[in-house]
Amino acid sequence: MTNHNTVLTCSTLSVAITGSGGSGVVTTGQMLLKAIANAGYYGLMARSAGPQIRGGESAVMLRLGSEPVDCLDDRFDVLMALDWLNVSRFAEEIPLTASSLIICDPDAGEMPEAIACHGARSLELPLKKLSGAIDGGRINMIALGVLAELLGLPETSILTVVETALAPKGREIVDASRLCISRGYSTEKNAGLEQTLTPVASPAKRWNISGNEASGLGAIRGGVRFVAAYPITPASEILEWLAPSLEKVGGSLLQAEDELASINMIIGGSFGGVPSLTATSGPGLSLMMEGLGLAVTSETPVVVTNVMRGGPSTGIPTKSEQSDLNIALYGFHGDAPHLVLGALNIRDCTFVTDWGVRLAEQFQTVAIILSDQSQGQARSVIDPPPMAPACKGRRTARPDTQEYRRYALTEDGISPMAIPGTSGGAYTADGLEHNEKGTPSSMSLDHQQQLDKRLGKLTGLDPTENWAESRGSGKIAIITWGSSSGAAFEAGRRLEAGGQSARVIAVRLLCPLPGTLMTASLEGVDRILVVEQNHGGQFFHYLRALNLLPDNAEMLARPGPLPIRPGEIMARVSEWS
Amino acid sequence: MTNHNTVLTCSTLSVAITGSGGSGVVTTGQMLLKAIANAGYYGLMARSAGPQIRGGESAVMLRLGSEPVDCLDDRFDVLMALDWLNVSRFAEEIPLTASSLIICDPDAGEMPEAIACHGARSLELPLKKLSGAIDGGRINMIALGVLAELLGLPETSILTVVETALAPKGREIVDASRLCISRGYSTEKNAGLEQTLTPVASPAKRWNISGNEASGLGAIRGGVRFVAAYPITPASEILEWLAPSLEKVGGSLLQAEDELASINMIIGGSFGGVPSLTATSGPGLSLMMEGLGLAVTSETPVVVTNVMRGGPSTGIPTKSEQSDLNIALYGFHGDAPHLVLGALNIRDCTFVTDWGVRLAEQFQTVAIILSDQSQGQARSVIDPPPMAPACKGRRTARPDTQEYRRYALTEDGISPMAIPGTSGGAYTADGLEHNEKGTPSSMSLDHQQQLDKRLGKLTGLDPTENWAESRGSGKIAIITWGSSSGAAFEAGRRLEAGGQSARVIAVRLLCPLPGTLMTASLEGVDRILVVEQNHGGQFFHYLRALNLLPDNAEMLARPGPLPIRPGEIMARVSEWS
Amino acid sequence: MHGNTPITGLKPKDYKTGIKPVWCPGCGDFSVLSAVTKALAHLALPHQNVAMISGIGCSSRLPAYTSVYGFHGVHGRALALASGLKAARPDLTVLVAGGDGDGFSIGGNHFLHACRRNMDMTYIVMDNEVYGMTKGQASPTTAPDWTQSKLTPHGPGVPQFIPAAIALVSGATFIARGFTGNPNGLTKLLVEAIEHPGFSFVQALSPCPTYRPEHKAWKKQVRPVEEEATSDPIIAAQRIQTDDGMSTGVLYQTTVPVWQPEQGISADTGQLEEVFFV
Amino acid sequence: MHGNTPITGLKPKDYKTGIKPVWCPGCGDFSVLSAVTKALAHLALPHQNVAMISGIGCSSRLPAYTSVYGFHGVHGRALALASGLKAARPDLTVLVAGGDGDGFSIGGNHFLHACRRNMDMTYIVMDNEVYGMTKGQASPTTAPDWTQSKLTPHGPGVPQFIPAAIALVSGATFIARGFTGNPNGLTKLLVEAIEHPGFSFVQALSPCPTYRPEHKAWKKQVRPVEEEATSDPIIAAQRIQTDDGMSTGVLYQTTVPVWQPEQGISADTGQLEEVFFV
Ligand SMILES: Cc1ncc(C[n+]2csc(CCOP(=O)(O)OP(=O)(O)O)c2C)c(N)n1
Ligand SMILES: Cc1ncc(C[n+]2csc(CCOP(=O)(O)OP(=O)(O)O)c2C)c(N)n1
Ligand code: SF4
Ligand code: SF4
Ligand SMILES: [Mg+2]
Ligand SMILES: [Mg+2]
Repeated sequence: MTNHNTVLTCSTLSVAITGSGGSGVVTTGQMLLKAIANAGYYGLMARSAGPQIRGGESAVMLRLGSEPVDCLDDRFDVLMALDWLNVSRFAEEIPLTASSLIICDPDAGEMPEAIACHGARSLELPLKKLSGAIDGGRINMIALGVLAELLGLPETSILTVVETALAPKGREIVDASRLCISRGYSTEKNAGLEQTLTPVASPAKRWNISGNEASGLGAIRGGVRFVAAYPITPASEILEWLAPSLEKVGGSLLQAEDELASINMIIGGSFGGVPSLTATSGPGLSLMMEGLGLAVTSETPVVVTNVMRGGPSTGIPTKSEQSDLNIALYGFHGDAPHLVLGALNIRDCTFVTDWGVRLAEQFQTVAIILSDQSQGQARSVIDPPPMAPACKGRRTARPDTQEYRRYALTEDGISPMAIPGTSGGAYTADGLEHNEKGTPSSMSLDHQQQLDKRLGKLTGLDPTENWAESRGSGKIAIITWGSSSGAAFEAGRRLEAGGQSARVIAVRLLCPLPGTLMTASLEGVDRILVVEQNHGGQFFHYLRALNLLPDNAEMLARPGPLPIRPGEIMARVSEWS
Repeated sequence: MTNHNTVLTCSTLSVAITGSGGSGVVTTGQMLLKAIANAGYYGLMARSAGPQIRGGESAVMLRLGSEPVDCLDDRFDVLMALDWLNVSRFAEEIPLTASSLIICDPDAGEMPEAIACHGARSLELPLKKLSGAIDGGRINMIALGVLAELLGLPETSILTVVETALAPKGREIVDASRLCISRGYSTEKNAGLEQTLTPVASPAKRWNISGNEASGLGAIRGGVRFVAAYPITPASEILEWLAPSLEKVGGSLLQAEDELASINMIIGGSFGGVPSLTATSGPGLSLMMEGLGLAVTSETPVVVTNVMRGGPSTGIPTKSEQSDLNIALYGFHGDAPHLVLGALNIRDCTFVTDWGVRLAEQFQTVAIILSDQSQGQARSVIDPPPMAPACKGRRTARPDTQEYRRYALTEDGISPMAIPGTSGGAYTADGLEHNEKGTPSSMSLDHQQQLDKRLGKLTGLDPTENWAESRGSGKIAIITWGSSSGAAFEAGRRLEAGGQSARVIAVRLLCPLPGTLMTASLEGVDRILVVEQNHGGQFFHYLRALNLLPDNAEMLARPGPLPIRPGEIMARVSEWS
Repeated sequence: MHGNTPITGLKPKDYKTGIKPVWCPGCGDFSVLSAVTKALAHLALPHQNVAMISGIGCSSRLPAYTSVYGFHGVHGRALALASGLKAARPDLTVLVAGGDGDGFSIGGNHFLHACRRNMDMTYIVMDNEVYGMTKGQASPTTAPDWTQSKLTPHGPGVPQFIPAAIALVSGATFIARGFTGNPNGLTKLLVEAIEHPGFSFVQALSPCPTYRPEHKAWKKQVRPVEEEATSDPIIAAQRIQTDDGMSTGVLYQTTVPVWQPEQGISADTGQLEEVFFV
Repeated sequence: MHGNTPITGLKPKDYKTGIKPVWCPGCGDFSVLSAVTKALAHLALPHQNVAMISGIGCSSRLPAYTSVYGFHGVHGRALALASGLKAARPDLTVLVAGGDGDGFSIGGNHFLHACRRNMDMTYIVMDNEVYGMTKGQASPTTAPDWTQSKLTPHGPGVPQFIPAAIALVSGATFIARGFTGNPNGLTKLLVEAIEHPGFSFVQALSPCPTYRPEHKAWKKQVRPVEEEATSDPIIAAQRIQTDDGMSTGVLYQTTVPVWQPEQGISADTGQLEEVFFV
């Protein structure tokens, strides 16, 4: 056992692990996350890699806590460096302070300046020697033992994780790894953490899930049974999870030749009566806009989950940004009312996708669901996500309806849709402007009526309390959306803790945004900061366009790839006082 | 000669001609426009047709005047019906009043209710019998003679036009047509116009041109020498004019397999140093957005002329609307600063395209030029359009520049571009985020710097006085863009004439919109009406997003296909007083 | 093949909506409409079990004129939309219709991949060697020396796209060519194509009197294929390559498994969620 | 052919930028990079007169590693961008590089039409039968029974796309297949392809050890084509169809006029404007 005494307990601890290609950084992170989950904690794990397709350096960034964790912290408590190769590439992603602890191997060479410059404490351990002494030993397993011990996890809990994960690789590897873990635990450490996690009394049932898996699950919960898609980073894992899962629940996934095909394929699937979805990222979404316009005009419900990455153009495919809001809101030619929702965190990916599918079905329109790389490709230990409101489902036409009119002007703007197979319901869906029957028309009255219908039906949407998550009160409001919400809420909590109260409003239903509810939530507010991770302040300007912001509202819009951190928001708000 | 005496002169007269397929409506309109042009007048001619590809009914709508004409009037003075077949389809496009004159053939059957309901005066003429009496005679030529005589055009002027136009068809046809014209002149008319056009003293040099031809010319004036495009209504005539014209000036046009190809082809052409453009309409623009993002990010200048039609989706391909502003402004994934300009009228199509090409070249970015069907496919007699400001041209790299960096961070954000062929300049253009050299980078500093550069360089744009056309003064402002400008200016003139002063601001440089200039133009204004032809109020909301509108600003946003008419704007503004 | 009990007594006109086509007088597409409705009547397919999908073009207007389910989508994407429909609803008879521009220019990629995928559907291309709807530009099947479009005043200058050849090398399992001047022959081909289990492609030579009046001559140029349909792709390739594109009939037919998603349910959502529990 | 005076003494390494490739150790693309630079050196093409265009994928990273002009565009559109460049700048030597996903899946339509257009450029596809960059999904050239991608757990189930066959029926005038395990052979093919006047297509079998480790076996499977290159499309079709896709060399070569815009100036803008005067 080591000689360090932990003096304080705290709600979260942040741990980064870095190493060159093949050093097993990601495996280590995943095992650590599983182990802390088993021990009753929550946690978040983000990943970062160099440009190499394989064999390049990589980093995992974990934040572990006794309560749910929705964002990375301002700084890391621990950096575990399996080696120093190209570590500088990650320096900006792993902010350190003087009180951070850097664990490294003195035999790995000198600590690079980009890391050393913070003057953090260091714990030197002969990782390589220790692993070399074990037949089949690996540095990362030693490191895992070291980290687990420092975090105060019981050795058995980590051993169970390793055992389960490596079992398929054979007994020898398992045994070698067990030995490494134990050595990591037992090795002498001349420094430790200044804090440990608050123990958890009776752990709740929790999930360990990635944002992209969570989105996939939301789709199936919402009723999606057909998916056509073209792979793209960072959305592909949604598809990888959905392909086998859909098959189990009687649905299917079709790999399309491109995004033009995938969007039109799901329009076909949905026309056939099967709730349909595709997943993509910015470049793919760009290619889908024509098809999405067809879905809006033909009133065929479809859902696109867009996992945002750095833009514009090919941009930064492996890193996160919230810069596809504009295209999601406004990227159509012509006036094309539709739905846009944004997932606030990994857990919310399930809820918001589920809800988005249901809304698209009820309103027979397009729903674009925005997630991003920082959620999609990160894993989190979460409470099981809630179910979305049931909504009304797709309104279908009964067989042999008299004088069936597909685009009938009903009171609520939603017209019964005849599903192929329904006798007497045959009609032709059209992207040309049409009359109530669906016959193409260029008359101004038909155009006006159908435009009114497609816009008007969305006013029937009941935003419930789910349109946004709001917390706190006071004269300062922080408005945000998507993955910036975690940092915004944390900033809100910290302000509160510092005696300065603030309300944080994280908008989930981005379009149609319920203006009255927003205005009500802002009542009594003096100053507003709109927080988002992009260059142009897309959400800020959208709120302006809706006339929801007072003149003195400000924006904190900062592009990716670095996540918005709570401290950044704090710093900005503190300029006000 | 007829027995009617014209009592008044007026500045414009509006004439509609309708007829079934093959009746020669369009030819008649074009000849009339030519004749009045020869007589020193100005004029505008819009066209409308039924859904049939060929052989369907059609209508032309002319407004003729002694001063330049930029929009259709609220009502028509004359409707010449060659027959009554399907004329009701055009009823809403041809508003009539009790003082309108309807010219028709009693043998063509009863006047349809949709026309008769206005209680207009009618002039019944035996068009069919008159033409039947002439060997090879045609109804439309009789009608042309009738109209020319009513308008007070000398018979020789119309005969010259007919002679020139029909010469290629042979002597017999010319002679028959001449006879018809004369018969139209001489036939007894028991009703006439209550007004005629103010005579023009010494007519200026004028052009007879369509908006799409004008756009094509603007491209060539601006320096475009390569075009790749895919045909689409209502933009194809730009390409049809450009293909042979480009060839004459040493350029070329390539018909692409689709819009994905055409946008990428012009990126290639421009990368090669040749100013390049494509023309399309909404559905095509949707397909081009990914390519346009590449042009923005790789800083390759390209121009897209988007001739808007009714949307969304396939919409109303043959009719006009101003509903592609959103996609033009916001349709990119990621933050992608670029230029958007709108042509205010047919004459402006040349100027704005010319200017747009020059700005794109100077700022190495994308320019989207918005025109619409009501301009593109209409013809107008105009004063020759002015030249655009010269701008600075494309900044190119000198051969063998030391340590050439394609995306160097220069003071004004514009980096010299090495054109293939330049020795020592070889670099790789990239849509991935990159550093100054162009090497892909996912570092936050490179991303921030390049985003700042691409946005910042546009602040160097000198909007000159060309950013908008403004006329009038007073406490009421009408802000508009594109083809609605004609109606807005006319409303402004009428308000003025009625003693109520108003300023009209028609914005040409839509993005980046010079906010300070706009604010200055609005100084002292109490009330603002934003006028545009779409359903959602796209320009209105954009101005809101830019914080340029007071809370009490209102919008007059009305979708196509009917043109915005001066009277509509008057009616709205008069509600205020 | 399609599992629909034939309803006797259905006439071709029962498959027409009565909406007046936008087509020009004399357009070949009228004849395709008539052949399609005859084929549907012959097969006695219940209206509600048939879907007719198209893109944009004169020819793509077909769905509105047939009284089965229809989707008039966007330009070039008919096959994609139809493939999604068929994947989600394998029980439906899916027909796809369009033009040479829609199918081989903007839609070329979906043509390649739909042929490869060999889903059980029928694709009818009304080939008039021109873009009719946009008023007469060259399409991929236009001859290189056709100079009537202002966009390509010297002619497109590119060899003609040979739809049957591309379909063959891409993997289509039924390839036929018909002519609108022979509506009964076309009907017969459509019946065979619809009955074929897999991706069947029918090129219907369908003249556009408005923009390609010279195609009146097709009447004299077409002739039935000389040989029986082959199932050997090598022989088929040779025949198609040496043909002048004017022989009509079934050019190639083979039977290989169709692409179809797996069927059956083995779990509910709750069971899928189990894997996520810590 | 290209009118560039050869500069003697240029070495392959003079055509490398020195930027470290993102490729995995053992990736076949290293060998393509080396063959390309060798070919450029052999032809002694001046750097400033060569442009290397690509889309997105591991293979599409090539331009950044060669010291000629380059454009790393968007996924699937390399041929379109290159065609525009060549049309606007016929004086340049235009090379296009990419992968099987970029070229035959999302880019399939441009492949068809670039082959037809027969502009004078060279297209090199690094075929690894997989989407490398997005971590291992099936591409059009992937065998139907390859089950390693989670997106297609039962295998894509669709017959393999045969690039040479499609190129041939679309009108490409030079078709060759090389293997990265034989870099000198590949270099030779590239030299011939670049020298060929018209659209030359080189399929470079370029294994992806990361996602298709089984392709190590290609080394044993490839062999030189048995016959001389033919200029007869019918013979070529037959050879390509009966081949297993593993024979390397020039499969087809013919000379037909290339597509090129008209040259020369006959008017100035003022003259164009004259027609508009009333
Ligand atoms: C994205 C897009 N690009 C272009 C068009 C314009 N367009 C409509 S139909 C058509 C070509 C039609 O040709 P074809 O498919 O041969 O049909 P045809 O009219 O000859 O029957 C084109 C280019 C469009 N509607 N959408
Ligand atoms: C529009 C768009 N869709 C999808 C992607 C994602 N993507 C990048 S590369 C690639 C496939 C690459 O495969 P291939 O062309 O075979 O190249 P390889 O990596 O195998 O060399 C895909 C799907 C993208 N960048 N853009
Ligand atoms: S333009 Fe040609 S294809 Fe179109 S409807 Fe007329 S004849 Fe038929
Ligand atoms: S993933 Fe495959 S294709 Fe891509 S770099 Fe690695 S080995 Fe090469
Ligand atoms: Mg056609
Ligand atoms: Mg590949």
